[in-house]
Amino acid sequence: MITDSLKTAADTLNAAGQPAYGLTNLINNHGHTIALSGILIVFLGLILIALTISLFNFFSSQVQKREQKEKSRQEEEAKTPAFRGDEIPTDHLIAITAAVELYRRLHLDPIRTKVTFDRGEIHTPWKTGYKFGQRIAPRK
Amino acid sequence: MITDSLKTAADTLNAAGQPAYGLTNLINNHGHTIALSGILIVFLGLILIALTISLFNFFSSQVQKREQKEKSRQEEEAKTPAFRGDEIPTDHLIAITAAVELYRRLHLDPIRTKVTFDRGEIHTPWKTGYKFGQRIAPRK
Amino acid sequence: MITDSLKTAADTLNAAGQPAYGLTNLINNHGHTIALSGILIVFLGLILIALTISLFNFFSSQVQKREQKEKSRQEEEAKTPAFRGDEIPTDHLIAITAAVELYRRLHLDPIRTKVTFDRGEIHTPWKTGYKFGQRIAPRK
Amino acid sequence: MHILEKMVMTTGFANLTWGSAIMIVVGCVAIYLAIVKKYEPLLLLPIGFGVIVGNIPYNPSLPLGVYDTVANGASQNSVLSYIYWGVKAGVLPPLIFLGIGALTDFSSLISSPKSVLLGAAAQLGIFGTFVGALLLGFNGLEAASIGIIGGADGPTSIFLSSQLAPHLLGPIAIAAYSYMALVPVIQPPLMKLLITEKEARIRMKPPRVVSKTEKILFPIIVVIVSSMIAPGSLTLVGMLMLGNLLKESGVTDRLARSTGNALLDICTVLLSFAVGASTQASVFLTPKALGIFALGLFSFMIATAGGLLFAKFMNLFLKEKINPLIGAAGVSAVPDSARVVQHYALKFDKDNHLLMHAMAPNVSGVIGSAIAAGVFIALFQ
Amino acid sequence: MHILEKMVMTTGFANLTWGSAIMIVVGCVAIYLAIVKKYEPLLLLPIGFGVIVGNIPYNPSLPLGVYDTVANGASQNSVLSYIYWGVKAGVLPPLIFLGIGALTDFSSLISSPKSVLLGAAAQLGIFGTFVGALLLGFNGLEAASIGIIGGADGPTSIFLSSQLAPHLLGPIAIAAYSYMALVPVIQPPLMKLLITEKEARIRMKPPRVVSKTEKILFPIIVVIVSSMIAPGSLTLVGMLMLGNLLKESGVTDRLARSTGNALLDICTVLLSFAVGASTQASVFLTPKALGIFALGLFSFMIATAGGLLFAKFMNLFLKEKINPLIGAAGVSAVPDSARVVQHYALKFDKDNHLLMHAMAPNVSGVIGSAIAAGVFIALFQ
Amino acid sequence: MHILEKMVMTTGFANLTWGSAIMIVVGCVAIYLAIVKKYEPLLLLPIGFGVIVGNIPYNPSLPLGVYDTVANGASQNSVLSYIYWGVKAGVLPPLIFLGIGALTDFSSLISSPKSVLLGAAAQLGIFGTFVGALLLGFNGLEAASIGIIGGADGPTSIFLSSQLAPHLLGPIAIAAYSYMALVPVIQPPLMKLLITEKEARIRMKPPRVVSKTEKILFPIIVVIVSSMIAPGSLTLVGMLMLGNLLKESGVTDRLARSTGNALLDICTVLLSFAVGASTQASVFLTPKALGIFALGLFSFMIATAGGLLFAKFMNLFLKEKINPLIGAAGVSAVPDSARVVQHYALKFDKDNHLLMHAMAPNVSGVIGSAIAAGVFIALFQ
Ligand code: NA
Ligand code: NA
Ligand code: NA
Repeated sequence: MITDSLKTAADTLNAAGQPAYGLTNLINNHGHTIALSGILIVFLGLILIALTISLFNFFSSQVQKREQKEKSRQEEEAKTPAFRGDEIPTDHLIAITAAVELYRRLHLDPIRTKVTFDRGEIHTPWKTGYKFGQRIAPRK
Repeated sequence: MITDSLKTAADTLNAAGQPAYGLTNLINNHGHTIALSGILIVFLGLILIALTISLFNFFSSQVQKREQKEKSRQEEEAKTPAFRGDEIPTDHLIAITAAVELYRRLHLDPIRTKVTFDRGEIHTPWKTGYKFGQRIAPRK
Repeated sequence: MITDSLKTAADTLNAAGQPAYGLTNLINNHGHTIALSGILIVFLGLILIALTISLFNFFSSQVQKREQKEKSRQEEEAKTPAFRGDEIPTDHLIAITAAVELYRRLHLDPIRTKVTFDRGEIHTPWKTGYKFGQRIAPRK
Repeated sequence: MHILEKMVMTTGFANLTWGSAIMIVVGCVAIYLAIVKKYEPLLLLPIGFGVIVGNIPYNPSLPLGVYDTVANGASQNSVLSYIYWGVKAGVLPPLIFLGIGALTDFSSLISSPKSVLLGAAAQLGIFGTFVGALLLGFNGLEAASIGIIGGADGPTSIFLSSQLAPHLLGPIAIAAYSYMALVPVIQPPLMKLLITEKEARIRMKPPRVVSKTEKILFPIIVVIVSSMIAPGSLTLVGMLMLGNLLKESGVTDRLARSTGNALLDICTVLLSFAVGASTQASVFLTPKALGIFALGLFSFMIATAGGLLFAKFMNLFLKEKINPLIGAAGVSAVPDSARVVQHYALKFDKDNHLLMHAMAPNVSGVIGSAIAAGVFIALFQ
Repeated sequence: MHILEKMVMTTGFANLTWGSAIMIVVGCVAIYLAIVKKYEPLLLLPIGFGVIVGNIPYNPSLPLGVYDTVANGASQNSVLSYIYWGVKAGVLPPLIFLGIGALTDFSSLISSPKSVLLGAAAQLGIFGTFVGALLLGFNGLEAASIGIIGGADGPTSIFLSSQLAPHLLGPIAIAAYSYMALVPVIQPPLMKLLITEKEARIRMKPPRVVSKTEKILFPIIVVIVSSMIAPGSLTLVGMLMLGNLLKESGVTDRLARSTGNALLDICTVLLSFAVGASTQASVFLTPKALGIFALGLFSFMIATAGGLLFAKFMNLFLKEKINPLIGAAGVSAVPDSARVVQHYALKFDKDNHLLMHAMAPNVSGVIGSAIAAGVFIALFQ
Repeated sequence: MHILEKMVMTTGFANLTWGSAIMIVVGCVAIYLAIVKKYEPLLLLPIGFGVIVGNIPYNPSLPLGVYDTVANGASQNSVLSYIYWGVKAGVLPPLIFLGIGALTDFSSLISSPKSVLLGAAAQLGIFGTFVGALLLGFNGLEAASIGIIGGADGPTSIFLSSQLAPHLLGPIAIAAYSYMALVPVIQPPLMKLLITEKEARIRMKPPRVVSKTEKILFPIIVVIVSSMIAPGSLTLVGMLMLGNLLKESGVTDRLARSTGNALLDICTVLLSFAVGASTQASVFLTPKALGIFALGLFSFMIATAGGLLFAKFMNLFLKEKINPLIGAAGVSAVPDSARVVQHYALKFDKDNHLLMHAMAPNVSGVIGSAIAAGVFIALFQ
């Protein structure tokens, strides 16, 4: 990176190991050049990533909009169940779903499922999960 | 394995490293002998395993038959419970059993239990488990 | 440890490697001295640990007594719930709690909770847990 | 601006060769197959990602790739080279077998001793390909490593190659896993060719229930027998059966669980990733690799045909006929080839479930391949 | 009694130096902060305990500490030296990144490309401190390792130091983790100084939902782009993105779970403990360490200021203003600095939840620091 | 037919010696005891299987066994030798202690400081046997490694032997684990001999509840005290207490869980299996091994007697008498010897539950043995 000559220069200096400080040390070690090029490379890398994201954001957004429309239609239909049996308390339901989900995860590995709790009004402890970089649903 | 002399021969040839192909290479490397002996050894090993299995299959089958008879008698007795309380929905029962089982597995390691679901008519997701070499109960 | 001179002596003897046995070997290897000093060091270490424990036991016991008094008061208050809804079978409750607890442990790591079952009269398998050095509640 | 200009010249973009570009695309294809087609995703996904990482161009003076080890200075070894060491030294495959053993149920095999032989017959693929590779001009060590592709067991292939022909490890591993993923494509035509409809309709009796004692004795007997016959198989069969004993004993559940989950998963990720990263274009895109891929396909086809034909041959002597389709499951590729058998049989009789019966030759093929590997190790190492 | 007397003279109590005593107290303080203040307990607790263990005085002829390795005899190597090897050889940090990748959700970043740049701006802390360290008289390798403290990523700091300046690894790691724990103390004053109340009240649109395809493509693209630009970042970014792909692919859940739990936890314990144990008073209590701690604080401050000011600068050109507070999250210290932003913003508008928006520069800063580390590795190794 | 004939001559069956045959039977017996008698199954089962694997006869030119390492070529090292390295280098036992620490509850010990001394008294077994081994003609290093069997802690025994007398590691480990499994057979006769019925009926007050703060301070204090007194115990006690602190701190639950499960289990399997595989007949079936087994039994008996008699001795000075039976639990063998005490006491008074009280000397014995090991390490290494 940067230049092979720079590298050689740096190596030579390190080998010589003359203890120095202040501007002399900075210049001897090409500190200003390295710092400048370094931050430029970091920006370059992240700008490229940002551009790529923007690009496929653009393409996917259209696809997603269509999908979401269809989904919301389907969900509305699904919201009116054909048959409503006995009322089961929400807490029981959540516990049972969690148990089943856990059982599957521990024993039936290859099948992938995901439990999602609809956000309701009740504040239950299951909604407090927090992990690195986890999304939180936006406030309505 | 095979012969020490063969090994020495093979080693010598590899060392010489004369690039060859076709039948010459095959014969120089004793390919036909090795392939033949190899498949024979594989068969020999697996035949021995098959024989051992047959042997202890034979002995255990008798023992097992007796045990199964006793078991089925006991199970029939167990199937008429002395007392039938409130009906608990099957789904709840399974969920609760799974939860308890999981709790035990995670916290009470040394005690060994096994949850088995009787095969009923309802198709629940818990019956779809599949792992390497797992048995599936035979169709009645 | 012990003495550097002892160590040197022991090393020399080991190096010489003259096979011996009986009292000669014992004395040549300073066995009696080592055994005596060894057990003394072990006692010294554990006595120091015992003393430290006694010390902070003493201090903490007072603090703890106070805390326990307050706790028991609070617990009594908590034992009369403001509102009693439908009776949920204890077994269901335990299963649900276990399920929730498991869900939290697996998914919501940073939050620390602990499920404790009050000791009741029913003998359920959940109370049989046993692990290295685990406490068992004293018989009343 | 002079420095910036030079800087740009030294980035990976500037050093990119056609070879690396092709390999990066190959890696992306592997990831695509893993995610969209669900072809052995636990292996193909980390392999594919490894292929991408292993083919990022970089200045050769940097210690980054799996081959960047310099004997005389640990600080010159790349991190990837340490992970790859686990592959090259042959440590990871046996640990993976330990975990697989802790997940495998051998009861279908124990209940049908006859099927064991089908797992032996499918090893014809190994030795047939060994001969084929010699004919194509590979040396003995290379031919053995290529032949083992027909064993259709990833860890066995990688273990043998690491011991005999480490320079071919990349292509052999990739070929083995690719064809294992393609079993549903390779096997049905051969079934159609070799098995009549009447045979495909043969129904088999449900296997008997196997007692716990038998399940416990099985791993102990297998390790003794197979390593007595072929001591070279000791490492692989020993670890596989240790894992299985941990599972079946009923007193070491927590050990079986940890080896069958955490250990298996971690070793799988590291092995697959390192194998993928070892496919640097310069060592991978060679005529030899092409030959390996051709021989690998040949290997799978011989193995399948061997299993099918041997099953037909056995039927000549058996009163209670077996369905010869299950011979195809002898190639291993657990559990894919057993599933292929199940699906194929259902086409002719939608109530003829062969899955359970096919699991017997399926796991027997794993033991057979390990014995075959043992033969080669004893001979060549 | 003569021997007993001598015995007492050789115990640790007799050999205790002021330095070790101070370091043992430091270890206890770290444990206190971890448990009572809950400052990064997963790291500070094992580090603190390691500091205690590493500073127990013992006869130097015993092989007990992390530095007790003698090349010509494995039996002379201490157990701690083997664990420390995982740090020194740079193996543990990438494995930790693998696990972190399997737990990280990049969707906030994917949904807001603009925020990526804030993660770049905060890397000013790294290069500013690099210059500062050179001014204070450190050599280039040391200065680079010190500068990386400003990246606020433990594994990255440890990885770079282990490669470039292993003799400073202890103080650099301790400084990095200490300041990461102190982010809630360091950042708010700078926010107050640089951000007006009006700016702090800016609300941002909720980010859009990110599709599974995007989440799968993201790690692949990031590893290619960042390692093309800075090949030295291949190891760290590669492992991070492998973990993330395992998580997002949806077909390798069990691999993601094992790497994100067992592997991550075990490596974290071993790394933190070994780093703690490497802080033996004789190598830690030096003027250099003091300089490193001063420069580390400086580094975090520059990084924070860099992020905040760049966000303000971006607002000059943006129609839809971003809240410049989220620039502070670019320093990484995942997820602490994002939480600091959230809390700070709530003081001005109790309904302005920035957490999600701050996660984007937060994780982008991780990638940025890894690229910066790659630049230094390419340059100095 | 000539080649086939030769082939048969080179199989393991032809090379089988009486020694290997006996050892394979021994391995099967160990597995039987583990599964049917449930004697320490987590250790005896993999050890037994390892004994079988380690005694399969094979051509000595093959690198298969734990001892097959050739310094000048990694490709000549067997996979088992890499696993065995973890034992020989002393790395696995401390990692196991880390996991055990994460599972151990020291509150019974914290609540009864007096019981700590019983754990010290039982270490008489170690030093008594050390003297006995010297009398039988073993050298100092060997005698120390044999003496530690009386500590009744597998990892401690293996750790010390690996450091001082690696050539005796196999027999010492097997002896240690065998007698630990036989504690329910060894201890009751000694209890009958030394404890009167009146003493056996003594009831003890239920221990007080221990606060979280005390549980957190305990591991820190123990590591400082014990390693100050005997620096050689630093590695074992340090790891044990690190694990315990992870568990008790309340802020590092995920670390405690992973070290107490995945890490502990994986290390246990690998250590036990490798130790078993190291008992090749040629190095195991020697007169020395016989002597070790005799001394091992002697060791357990002295340790038990030491604990019991010291408890009686303490009662001379105590107002509130302790039940001297709990002295027997000082040998460690956690938690078996504590259970033996509980069962024995119940014979005389079916409501006198001593388990909890016996746990205190039980875990104290672990620390005591580690200190004793530290003394030997400091002296001999
Ligand atoms: Na196979
Ligand atoms: Na960063
Ligand atoms: Na002990």
